[in-house]
Amino acid sequence: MSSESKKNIDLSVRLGRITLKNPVLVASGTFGYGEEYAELINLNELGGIMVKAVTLEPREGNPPPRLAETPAGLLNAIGLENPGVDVFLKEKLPFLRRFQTAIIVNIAGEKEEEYLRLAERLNQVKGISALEVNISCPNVKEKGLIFGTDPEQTFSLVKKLGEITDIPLVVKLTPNVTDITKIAQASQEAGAEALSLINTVLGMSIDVETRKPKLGNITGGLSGPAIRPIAVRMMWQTFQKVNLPLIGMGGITDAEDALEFILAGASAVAIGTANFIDPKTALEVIEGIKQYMQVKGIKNFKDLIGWLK
Amino acid sequence: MSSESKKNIDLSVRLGRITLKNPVLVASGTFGYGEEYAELINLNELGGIMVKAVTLEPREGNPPPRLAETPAGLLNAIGLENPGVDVFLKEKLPFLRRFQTAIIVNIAGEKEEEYLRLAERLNQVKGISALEVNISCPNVKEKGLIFGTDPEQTFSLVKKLGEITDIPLVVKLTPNVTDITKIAQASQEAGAEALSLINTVLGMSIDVETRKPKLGNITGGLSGPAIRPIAVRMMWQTFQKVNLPLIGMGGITDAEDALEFILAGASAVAIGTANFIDPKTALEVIEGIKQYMQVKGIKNFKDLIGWLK
Amino acid sequence: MYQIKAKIILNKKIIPEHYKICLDAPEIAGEAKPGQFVHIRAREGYDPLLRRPFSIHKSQGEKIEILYKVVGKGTQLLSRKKIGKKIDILGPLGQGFKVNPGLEKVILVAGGIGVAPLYFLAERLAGYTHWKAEKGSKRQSIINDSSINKNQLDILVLLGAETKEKILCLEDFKNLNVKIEIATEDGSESFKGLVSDLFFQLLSKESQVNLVCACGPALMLKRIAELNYRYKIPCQVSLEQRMGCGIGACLGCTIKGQTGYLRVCRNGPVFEADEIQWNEI
Amino acid sequence: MYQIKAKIILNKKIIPEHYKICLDAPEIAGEAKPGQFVHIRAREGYDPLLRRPFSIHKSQGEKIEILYKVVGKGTQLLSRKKIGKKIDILGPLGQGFKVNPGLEKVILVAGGIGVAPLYFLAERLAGYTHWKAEKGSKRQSIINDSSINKNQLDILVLLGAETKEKILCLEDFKNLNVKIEIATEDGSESFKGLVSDLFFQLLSKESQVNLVCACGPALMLKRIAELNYRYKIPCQVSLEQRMGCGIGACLGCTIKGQTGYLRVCRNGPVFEADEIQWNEI
Ligand SMILES: Cc1cc2nc3c(=O)[nH]c(=O)nc-3n(C[C@H](O)[C@H](O)[C@H](O)COP(=O)(O)OP(=O)(O)OC[C@H]3O[C@@H](n4cnc5c(N)ncnc54)[C@H](O)[C@@H]3O)c2cc1C
Ligand SMILES: Cc1cc2nc3c(=O)[nH]c(=O)nc-3n(C[C@H](O)[C@H](O)[C@H](O)COP(=O)(O)OP(=O)(O)OC[C@H]3O[C@@H](n4cnc5c(N)ncnc54)[C@H](O)[C@@H]3O)c2cc1C
Ligand SMILES: Cc1cc2nc3c(=O)[nH]c(=O)nc-3n(C[C@H](O)[C@H](O)[C@H](O)COP(=O)(O)O)c2cc1C
Ligand SMILES: Cc1cc2nc3c(=O)[nH]c(=O)nc-3n(C[C@H](O)[C@H](O)[C@H](O)COP(=O)(O)O)c2cc1C
Ligand code: FES
Ligand code: FES
Repeated sequence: MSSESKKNIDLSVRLGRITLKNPVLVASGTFGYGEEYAELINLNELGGIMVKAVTLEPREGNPPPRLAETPAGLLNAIGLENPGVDVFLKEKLPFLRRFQTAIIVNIAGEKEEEYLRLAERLNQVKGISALEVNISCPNVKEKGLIFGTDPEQTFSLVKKLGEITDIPLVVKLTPNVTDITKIAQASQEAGAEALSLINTVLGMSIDVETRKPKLGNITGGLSGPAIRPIAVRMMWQTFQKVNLPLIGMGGITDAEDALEFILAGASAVAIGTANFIDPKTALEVIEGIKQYMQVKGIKNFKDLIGWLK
Repeated sequence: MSSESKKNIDLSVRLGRITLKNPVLVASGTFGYGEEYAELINLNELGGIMVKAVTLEPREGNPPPRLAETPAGLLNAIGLENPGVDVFLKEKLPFLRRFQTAIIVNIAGEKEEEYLRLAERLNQVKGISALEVNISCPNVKEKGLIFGTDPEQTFSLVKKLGEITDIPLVVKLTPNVTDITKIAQASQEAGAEALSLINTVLGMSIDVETRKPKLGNITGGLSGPAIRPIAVRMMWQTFQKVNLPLIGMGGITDAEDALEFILAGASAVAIGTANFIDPKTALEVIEGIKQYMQVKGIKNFKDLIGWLK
Repeated sequence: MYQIKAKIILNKKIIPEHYKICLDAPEIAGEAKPGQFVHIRAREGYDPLLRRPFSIHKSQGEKIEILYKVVGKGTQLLSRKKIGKKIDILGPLGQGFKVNPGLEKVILVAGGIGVAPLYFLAERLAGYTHWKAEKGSKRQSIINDSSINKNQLDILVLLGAETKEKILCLEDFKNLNVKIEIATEDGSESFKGLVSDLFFQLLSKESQVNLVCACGPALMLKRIAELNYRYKIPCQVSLEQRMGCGIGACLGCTIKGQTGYLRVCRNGPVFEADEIQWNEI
Repeated sequence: MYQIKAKIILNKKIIPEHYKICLDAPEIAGEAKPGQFVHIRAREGYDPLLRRPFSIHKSQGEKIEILYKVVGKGTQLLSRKKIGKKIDILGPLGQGFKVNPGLEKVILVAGGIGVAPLYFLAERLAGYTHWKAEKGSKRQSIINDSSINKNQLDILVLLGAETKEKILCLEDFKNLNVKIEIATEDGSESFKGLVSDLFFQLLSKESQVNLVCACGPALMLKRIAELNYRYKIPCQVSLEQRMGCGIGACLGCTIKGQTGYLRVCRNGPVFEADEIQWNEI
């Protein structure tokens, strides 16, 4: 096919007030703050970067080992290691702002209060396209219940965040729930701009020789191709129940994988674990989506969203 | 090591009133009613056979395609196809009874009533070691909510079943819940003899060329190595919260995989999807567990259960 | 039914994307019947997870041969297997073609790689290799050694392919002394069009056809089945479906039959055309 | 840091379970420094999922060499790779050994496969190949071509192995004209015991050691670090940890340092021994 027709393809997409030049992002925690990958790929080509979770105070993270490989999957228990929002703003964001790509800042905390103060701190900051609210952390106040497993806590948190900040809020859903659409609906009602799904699936692996868990933290989050069918299912379910733009992730390694999410209802996708395997994945996915659109005769990316028969 | 020491190894295990000669079973739905696999392996060597789900009336099952492969996983949507309990008793059970192995009958239904009548029907039948209560089916009466996602429905069902039948009840837990230990505790309180976990994880896969779901039923259950870390985590969580013997399953392909479950707290394990890949898997797992016990100097299988450091 | 580690005797490309693999599998070769298949593990490990089913293309002495097309990961891995290595196979599996004594004229219709089981069938029908009596099987009507020879039986083989270059097994069939007709989609050889169209054309000419056996893409088989239904000719088709166990235990490979779902791996892969609900395909 | 598809020039077993692979990787060879590593994708697909890290063992001209031991799926796959094929590698990664000008005596302590990066270091220290000046790097103190030659520097290499048969790179080191001492666990050659015990014994004899560089099992490194701490000798160790990205982005490969977690892939793999909290190892 001619390069002419490829030029006519419009990959841009709007997620509420967030505009992306193409629908391919990199997922939080798998791309650091962009610095390392900038040595390998051109960050300007990405639809956006979802940065590693930022917390109000610096966090040391979990004891090693923090990673274990499983069949077609990766268990991680990093434990939100990060230098805290002040260092992020001073040392990390200025670098990211140099690129022509959407910067989405993943925020996390153990108390509602922490999220709110983070949002305050980030509210006037330039160059942030959205805040991704990571509600997969245990709420230490409410007896360790994970925020994201409870529709009411989710509603309350997102609602209050919306009152504090004008930056669009993307709520990141955890798959470790009976019905993800309940949390999705609560987020919508609370005023989320978009949703991203899924975060990692809680898992565990044991070294039978040493008889010890393979992770220092005992359990960890499962990511990678192994979880893709779970993520696609949740995307499809959520697409039918809410009216928000959805960002799909979970085991995407190539354009075909990404298209599964898009046909199931995703307005954008994010590459996570696959960055470790091949740093070029996101760029190849962009190319592959373009090719698919060409072959299928689709000009606007929007027309692919939820195109499942 | 000498075959002497192998002989001294005691693999037998009791799950409440159920006695198994060894802790390795084959999982429901992956072994039919034993007839086909009897041509390939000696069924007498198995710890037990969990037969394909039986329902009160015959069920036709879901439209094809019923299977789709995913990374290290298998999606299935068989839809409980089975000839019904009458045919099962007349044509299938007599064959199974010929073998020296525990026969565990998986029962399923869409209404509480169906389970109860099934249990009545099976109560006086000889040669059944236990009933495995498959509570992963949607309860058509209660607006399609899956029995196994609701502690109260689970409690009610198991309690009533226990009043009807003397056959030990094994409750089979679904992983598609926020907190599996809640359902486990409800089952324990209702009088379950043992628990088995996990059933398949709800998933979906899309053929991006045809733009259609790969399964006729759209969504299906994910099994195989991909889900093992999820299953091991749930085993470990459940082991800490209930006092019942637990049967572990989900992605076991060899003795090392089985031992992950056992160290995490399983009193027995079941081989599912791996039967399709290698029909000898269960027998090899038995051998492998024996070898591990020899190397570690353990004589009684019981001492392995929950042996995690 | 056996699970064996079969040694690879030969594995070579015959035309682009199409390979033949010959395996040393005495137990399976001894019992194999045309239309049956084997379930092959393409490699150890998880990627791909499941076995892959392939019709038995030839079975002679202690060896079986598979004719396969590379379409995905499993077949690609198979195509890279080296001679001398062993692969894990289950077989022979399923129900093959059922051929009654006293046939006079048989038409075999092959679409693309669907030719694989039909060559095995043609060879047996032509009397070049022998059917074995089945031990204690409930199978009703199988031709035995004495009841058939090449003089009695008129065999017509229709080979369909996209282009002339993609016609499979032509030489093999020529050696059997059967009649051969060819259809190519691009017209680069003989009849231009689908093999089912060629079949339709021939039906008007051919009389006294006792049996049609067909294998190929599902839509081709549907068309063949409809034509035979119209002309009231007995017809057997070899169908495909994604498989799990391959031996009848998982109920994963079903297709809709007239009386409910049928397991392709156990009740088939060869079915009487009128057992199938074609409108569901 | 480059991601390249490197052609395999050589891949051969040197002693049981141990292989050498030589890769055509001009960009990486051009910049590689002793102690740095490459992150290799053992095969396409999902099994195994992640890359595997290996120290650079040699770097000459446009080629790099890796010395590896087969311990699991990834290394097994690597060992089966054929000459002429390409593999996907990322590198050079991490911080290597930091060597100041003006050294007089250096001891290199290698436990088993830990010898891999130490040979590269010895070669550079002995002046047989040259350090390249770093372009715009913030790295503080790197020896440059002129500041070193083999006459000035006294290099002692301690090689530890289980048995005589498992001693690695002995000939290579001999060719460098460095002093070599050997420890075998079963006493089949020279000193009987762990290489850390041999090191302890030698410490009392050797004076004026400016630097100890070590690589091997974690417990060996811990012992070496303790000894050097006691004798106040500067010591650098190359550590291992399970890796995800290999470039510093995922925070998956951390170990506990004195001031918090350190990324083995980015802050290391070579660390000053006193940066590490050894009681956590
Ligand atoms: C009874 C039976 C006999 C067969 N005999 C032969 C034979 O003799 N020679 C031959 O080349 N092939 C034969 N096949 C088809 C063969 O099994 C598939 O081509 C093979 O499994 C593909 O594996 P893969 O990993 O290469 O492709 P995959 O990556 O699994 O799939 C590639 C593409 O092929 C499709 N596909 C794969 N398997 C099937 C299937 N079973 N049914 C329908 N579509 C499928 C997929 O949907 C996908 O589009 C037979 C199938 C059956 C059921
Ligand atoms: C910076 C660095 C440099 C290295 N250099 C070399 C080298 O030059 N030569 C060499 O042979 N090996 C080296 N290794 C180790 C090498 O990376 C592992 O042996 C390899 O990843 C194992 O992969 P596998 O798939 O074969 O084994 P797996 O199946 O992944 O594991 C097999 C066994 O090895 C253990 N293991 C695997 N990887 C690691 C690791 N990274 N750290 C600790 N334990 C591990 C596992 O726990 C398991 O017990 C290095 C590791 C690091 C981090
Ligand atoms: C090492 C690692 C670290 C992660 N850290 C975060 C994080 O800080 N915040 C977050 O919301 N998600 C985090 N995730 C989850 C990913 O953003 C993503 O949701 C998940 O990995 C599924 O996508 P994948 O299968 O493509 O990796 C992390 C994942 C990995 C593998
Ligand atoms: C094809 C197939 C059919 C199944 N049918 C049933 C069933 O009828 N009843 C049931 O309780 N579980 C059923 N299961 C779930 C298995 O028993 C098992 O819980 C699950 O597959 C996880 O184990 P595995 O990963 O080893 O396969 C089925 C699984 C598969 C793959
Ligand atoms: S593949 Fe399992 S029943 Fe046919
Ligand atoms: S491996 Fe990712 S930070 Fe080191």
